[in-house]
Amino acid sequence: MLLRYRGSEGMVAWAFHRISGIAIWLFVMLHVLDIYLAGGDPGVYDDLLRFYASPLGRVLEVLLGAALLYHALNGIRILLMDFWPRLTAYHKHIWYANWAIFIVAGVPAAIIILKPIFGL
Amino acid sequence: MLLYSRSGRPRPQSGGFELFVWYYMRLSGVALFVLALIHFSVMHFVFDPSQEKSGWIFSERWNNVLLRSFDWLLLMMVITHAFLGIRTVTMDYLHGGRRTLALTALYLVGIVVFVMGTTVVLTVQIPGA
Amino acid sequence: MDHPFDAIVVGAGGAGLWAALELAREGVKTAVLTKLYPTRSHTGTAQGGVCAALGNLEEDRWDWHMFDTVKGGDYLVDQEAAEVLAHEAIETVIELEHMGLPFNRTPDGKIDQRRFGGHTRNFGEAPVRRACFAADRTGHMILQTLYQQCIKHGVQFFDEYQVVDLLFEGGEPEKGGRAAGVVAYRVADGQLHTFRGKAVLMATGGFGRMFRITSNAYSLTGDGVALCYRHGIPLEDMEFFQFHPTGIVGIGILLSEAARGEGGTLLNDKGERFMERYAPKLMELAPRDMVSRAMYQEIRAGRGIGGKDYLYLDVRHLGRKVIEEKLPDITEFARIYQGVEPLTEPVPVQPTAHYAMGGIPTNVFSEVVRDEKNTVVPGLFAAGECACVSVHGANRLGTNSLVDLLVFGRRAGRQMARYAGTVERPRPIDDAVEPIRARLDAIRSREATGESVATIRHELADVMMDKVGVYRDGELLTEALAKVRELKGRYSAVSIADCGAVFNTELLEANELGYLLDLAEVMAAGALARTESRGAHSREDFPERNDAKWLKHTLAYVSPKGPTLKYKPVSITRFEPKPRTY
Amino acid sequence: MNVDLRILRYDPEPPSVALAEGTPSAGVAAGTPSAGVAAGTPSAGAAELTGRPSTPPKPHWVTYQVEADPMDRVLDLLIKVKAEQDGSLSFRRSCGHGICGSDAMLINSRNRLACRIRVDQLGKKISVAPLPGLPVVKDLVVEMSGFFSKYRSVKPYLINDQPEPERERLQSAKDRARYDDTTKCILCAACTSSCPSFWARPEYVGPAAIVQAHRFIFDSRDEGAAERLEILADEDGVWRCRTIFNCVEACPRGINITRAILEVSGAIVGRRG
Ligand SMILES: Cc1cc2nc3c(=O)[nH]c(=O)nc-3n(C[C@H](O)[C@H](O)[C@H](O)COP(=O)(O)OP(=O)(O)OC[C@H]3O[C@@H](n4cnc5c(N)ncnc54)[C@H](O)[C@@H]3O)c2cc1C
Ligand code: HEM
Ligand code: SF4
Ligand code: F3S
Ligand code: FES
Repeated sequence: MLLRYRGSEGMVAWAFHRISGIAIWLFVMLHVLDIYLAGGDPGVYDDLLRFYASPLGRVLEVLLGAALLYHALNGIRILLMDFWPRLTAYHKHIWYANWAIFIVAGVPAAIIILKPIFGL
Repeated sequence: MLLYSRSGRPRPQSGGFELFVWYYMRLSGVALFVLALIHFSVMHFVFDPSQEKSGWIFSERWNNVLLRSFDWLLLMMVITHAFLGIRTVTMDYLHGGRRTLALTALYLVGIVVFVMGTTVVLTVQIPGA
Repeated sequence: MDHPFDAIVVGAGGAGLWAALELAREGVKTAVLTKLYPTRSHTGTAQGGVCAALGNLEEDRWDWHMFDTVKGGDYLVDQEAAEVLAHEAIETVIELEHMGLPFNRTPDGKIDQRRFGGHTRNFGEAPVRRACFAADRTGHMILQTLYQQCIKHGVQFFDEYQVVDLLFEGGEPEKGGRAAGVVAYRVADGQLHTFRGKAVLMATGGFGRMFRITSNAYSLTGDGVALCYRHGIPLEDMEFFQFHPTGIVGIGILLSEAARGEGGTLLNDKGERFMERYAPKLMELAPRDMVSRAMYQEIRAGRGIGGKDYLYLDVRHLGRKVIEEKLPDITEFARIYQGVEPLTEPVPVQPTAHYAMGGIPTNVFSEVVRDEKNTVVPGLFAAGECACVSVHGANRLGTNSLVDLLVFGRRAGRQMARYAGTVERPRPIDDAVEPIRARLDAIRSREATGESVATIRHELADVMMDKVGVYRDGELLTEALAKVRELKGRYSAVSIADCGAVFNTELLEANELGYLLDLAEVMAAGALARTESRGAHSREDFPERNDAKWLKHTLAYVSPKGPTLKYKPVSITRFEPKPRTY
Repeated sequence: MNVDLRILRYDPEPPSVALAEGTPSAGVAAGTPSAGVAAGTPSAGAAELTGRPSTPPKPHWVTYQVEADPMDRVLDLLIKVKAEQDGSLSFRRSCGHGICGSDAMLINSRNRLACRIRVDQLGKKISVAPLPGLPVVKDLVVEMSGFFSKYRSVKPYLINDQPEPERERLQSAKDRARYDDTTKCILCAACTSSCPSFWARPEYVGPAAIVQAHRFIFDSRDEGAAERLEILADEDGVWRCRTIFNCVEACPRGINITRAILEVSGAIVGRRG
C-alpha cells in the first residue's frame, strides 16, 4: 500500500521519521550493551573503539548522526504543529527548512568525522 | 444579548495511557533534542572517542557527578522514548496474539536495557581510583 | 426477506430525512430506504439558500413570501399550499438552527440572509433579504444536519436499497387499496426484500436525467414518480420543467444564481448585455424561465459565442475579493470543469435542465391524492421534488425548493405518525416480489443482441433537450412524443452485459431508464396538450398565457396507449391572477 | 486524444447468480457472452465470464483504450467505458461535480474524486483502482459500512439539552468561523483510506470521523465536547494520527484535516482553543 500510494512530503517525512527512530533505537540498544560489556572487560571496549575508528565505523557513525539529526529536526517539526495546529498550513515549508538546517549542520559534521579516513 | 459561547472547553475525565504516551513522547522529544545532540556533539567534536582508550571514559567523563547524572538522564530519556516509540510501531503493524507477544518481549528487553544501562552508569567503579 | 415496519420512507434527501426524524421522535418504527448513502442525496448540491421571512435584516412578512411564490409560479400555484409553505418556512428554519445547522450569522449573531431572484418586499416592490444560507453550501448543511439528527434519534437506515416496486393492500389505489409497503433491491448482492408498513413516503427527488444537459445527479431518474404512475396514480403538471440559465456548457453543472445576484452579467457574442432588451428592470435577475428564454433567443439569432449554442457569464468586474469570498463555488467549478479563470475570462454558460415542478399530486398534509377530486390514497405520502403539492406552479423561485422539502417533509412525517396510530400493519403479501423479479430477470437473461442502455438513454436525452426544452411548439412536441414511444418500444428489448448479482449497476440503470422513458412520455404529452405559455412551459405557437382555458393542473393517468390527460382546478385563496411582469 | 485507462477490476462472483436466494434466474445460461464483448473490449472480460471459478477471483488490471477530450473527467471516461466497451464495470457516482462524495477512488496512485480530476491533469496513461484499505465489493466499489460506523461513533450531532429558545440561538460570526472548515466534509472517505495509520490499523477511527467530531466540539452551541473527547482519547482515537498529511492532500473539499485533528488532540490535552 505504502509503495502504491503517492504521498507527498508529509508521508515521506513520516516514513523517514519512523525508519530513523527504529535505526537509532537499534543503535542505542547496542550502545548500552557495549558500554555494559566495557564496564566488565576493558579489552572488549578497546576493540569497539577500534571499530569506531575504522572507516566503516565512521561511515556508520555519520549515518547514525544523520538519522539522529533528521529525527530530531522532524520531531521538532511535529511538536511545533502539535502545539500550534495552525502551523500545519506550513508543514512543507518547515520540512524544507529542516533540510536546510540538516545540510548546514550535518555536512560540516560529517566532514569532521570522515576526515581521518582520508588521512586529514 | 446572550451569545452561546464558551470560554474553556470541558476536558474528558480520563485521558488514559495513550494520552500519557502522546505527551511523554513530546516532552522526552524536547529533552532529547537537547541531551542527545549535546551528547553526540561532545562525543565527536569535543573529544573524539575513537582516539581515546577505555580508561578515558572512566577517568575523565565519569569522574564528575554532574556528567554522570547527565548521562543517566539521557539514558532514561532515550530508553523510554525509544521503547514507547517502538511500542507504537509494533501496535501499528502487529495484531492479535502476535502483538501481545511482541509487546511483552519489547517490555522485557526494555527492562533489561534499563537495568544494564543503569548498572553501568551508577555502579561502575572508577578503576584505580 | 420480509421486514415488518410501521412507516417506510423511500429516499433520504432533505424531504425523506425530515419525515424520518419526525417519525422517530414519535416513536414510530421506521425504515428509511435509499438507493444511495443518505449523504449522497441531491439535496446536498443546493447552494444558494433557503427562504424564510425571518426579517433578520429588514422588515419581511410571510405573506409577501407567499405572494412572490404565487406570482413566480405564474399563478398555477395552489395558494393554500403556498400559504403553508411561506408560513411554516419560518419555524422550520429556526428548528434547523436548533438542530445545529451552521447558518452564516449577522453581526448581532442572528441567521444571515441574502437576496434571491423573485423574492420581494411588499408584494413586488423591491428585492428583500430572505434567503438564509450557510456559505455556498446550504443544501449540503441541511442534508448533513438532518442526517445527524436521524442518527441521534436512532433512525434505521437501509443504505443502497433501491425501491423497485410499491405494494398495496385491498387492490390498486384506484380501487381504493391502501399502501402496504415496498419491494427493494439490495444493490450489494442483488437480493429482493419486502418492507411492510402502514405508511409509505415517496421522497425520491427529481428526474432531470432525461435531458442531455442537466444540473441533476446521475441518480435522479424519477423512480418514485414513475412507480406511482405505474400503479395508477396520476402525475400532476409534468410539462413544467425548469431550465436554469447558467449551466456549464456541455455538462450542465450549475453555476448558482448567486453569481448574478452579486452583479454578474450575461453577454452575447457582440459583448452586449442582452438582458436589457428582455427584462429592462430586473435584467439578469429576472425569473429563471425568462432569462433562459432570452438566452435561447440570442443563440437562435446567431449571437451565441462564435455562433455556437452558449453565451458568457461575466463576473470579472466584481473584483477578486467578491469573487473569491462570495462566489467560491462558481470560480471553482469554472476552473475545474471548463479550464476558465473567472477572474480574467468570461465563463461560457448555457441553460441547463434543473427542476421538476410537477410530480406525484399531494394535499397539504403530503398525502398522495389520486384524482381530480383529491381523493386520498390511504397510507401513501409524497414530499420533496418528486411530489407536487403545487407550491411551485409553473415555475419555481430560487430557494423555494429547499423550503418545500422542509415544510412538507416535516408535515409528511407528522401525518404519517398520526395515520400509523390508527391502522393495523398490513399482512405479508404472497409473491410480492414476483412481478419485479420477473422484470429484472427478463432484462438480465435477454440474449445479448439487444440494444444497450446507453444508446437508448442518449437518444432520449437528445430528443428531450432539443424538442421538449426551453422552447416548445406543436410540431416539435409531436415529433418528440413519437420518438419517445419508439424508444419505449426498443427499450423492451434492451440487453445488458452484466448478469451478476453483486453491485450490478448496469441492471439498475436499465431499470431506471424505463422510469425516465415513462416520465418523458408524460411530459411530452402534457406539453403538447397545453396550448398556452405559462412559466417554464413556453409554446412558440401559443405565446400567451391563457387563464380562461388553462388555469388548471394537468393530471396524467397511465394507460396501455400512453398517458390519459385530465385536469383539476387551481386553488386560489388570496391573489387573483395578474399579468406577470418584473 | 487517446487514453490508456487501466482499471483494477474485481469480479467477486461467477457470472450467473440468481437475484434472490433459491430462485434460479430463468434462462440465464452460465457464461452467456454478453453484449459488451464487442470491438475494443479487452479479452480478459471474456475469460472471466465462463464457468464458476474454482478459486476466488483476484483483482486484475484491465486496460481500455478510450477516446477522450482533455477536459473530460475520469468519471466521464468510466461512464464511456461502461456505455461503449463493458457494461459490467461497476462504480459509484451521483452528483457528478464533487459534492456528494460517491466516487472517491485511487487515481494515478492518489485518492481523488473521479468527477473532479481531468484527463489533462493526468496525462495519457491513467490508472484507476478502488480506495485502498477498504474491502472491495466489486471493481471500484468498496464496502463503506465500517467507515460510516466510525463516523457514527463520534456522536456527530449537536448535543445541547438546554430548552430551545423561541428564535434561533445566537452565535457570533467569529464563533461560527471557528468550525467552518470542518463543516465542508462530504464523507467521501478519500482521507481515511489514504492514511497509512489507517492501513496499518483499521481500527483507527480515521481522519473523516475526527473532522466530523471537530465540527461539533468547536461549535459554541454544542455541549457534548467532553463526551466526544472521551471517545477520541481512546487508543484508536486521535493518537493514531502521525501527521502524515495524506488526508489533507486527498481531501476534495480542501479541508485542513490535520489541523482539525491536532486541535482535537489539543483539546484533549487541555489546551484552550
Ligand atoms: C445544482 C442544484 C442546485 C440547487 N440549488 C437550490 C437552492 O439553492 N435552493 C433551493 O431551494 N433548491 C435548490 N435546488 C433544488 C433542490 O436541491 C432539490 O429539489 C431538492 O434537494 C430535492 O430534494 P429531495 O429530498 O426531494 O430529493 P433528493 O435530495 O434528490 O433525494 C432523493 C433521495 O431518494 C433516494 N432514491 C431515489 N430513488 C430511489 C429508489 N428507487 N429507492 C430508494 N431510494 C431512492 C435517493 O437515494 C436520495 O436519497 C438545487 C438543485 C440542483 C440540482
Ligand atoms: C533528538 C531528539 C528527538 C526528538 C525531538 C524526538 C521526537 C519524537 C517525536 C515527537 C515522536 C513522536 C512522533 C509521532 O507521534 O508521530 C518521536 C517518535 C519516535 N522516536 Fe523520537 N525524538 C528524538 C530522539 C529519538 C531517539 C534518540 C530515538 C531512539 C533512540 C527516538 C526514537 C523514536 C521512535 C522509535 C519513535 C516512534 C516513531 C513512530 O511512531 O513512527 N527518538 N520522536
Ligand atoms: S474530510 Fe475531506 S476527504 Fe475526508 S471524508 Fe470529508 S470530504 Fe472526504
Ligand atoms: S494521513 Fe493519517 S496520520 Fe494523520 S495527518 Fe492524515 S490522519
Ligand atoms: S459524483 Fe458526486 S462527488 Fe463525484
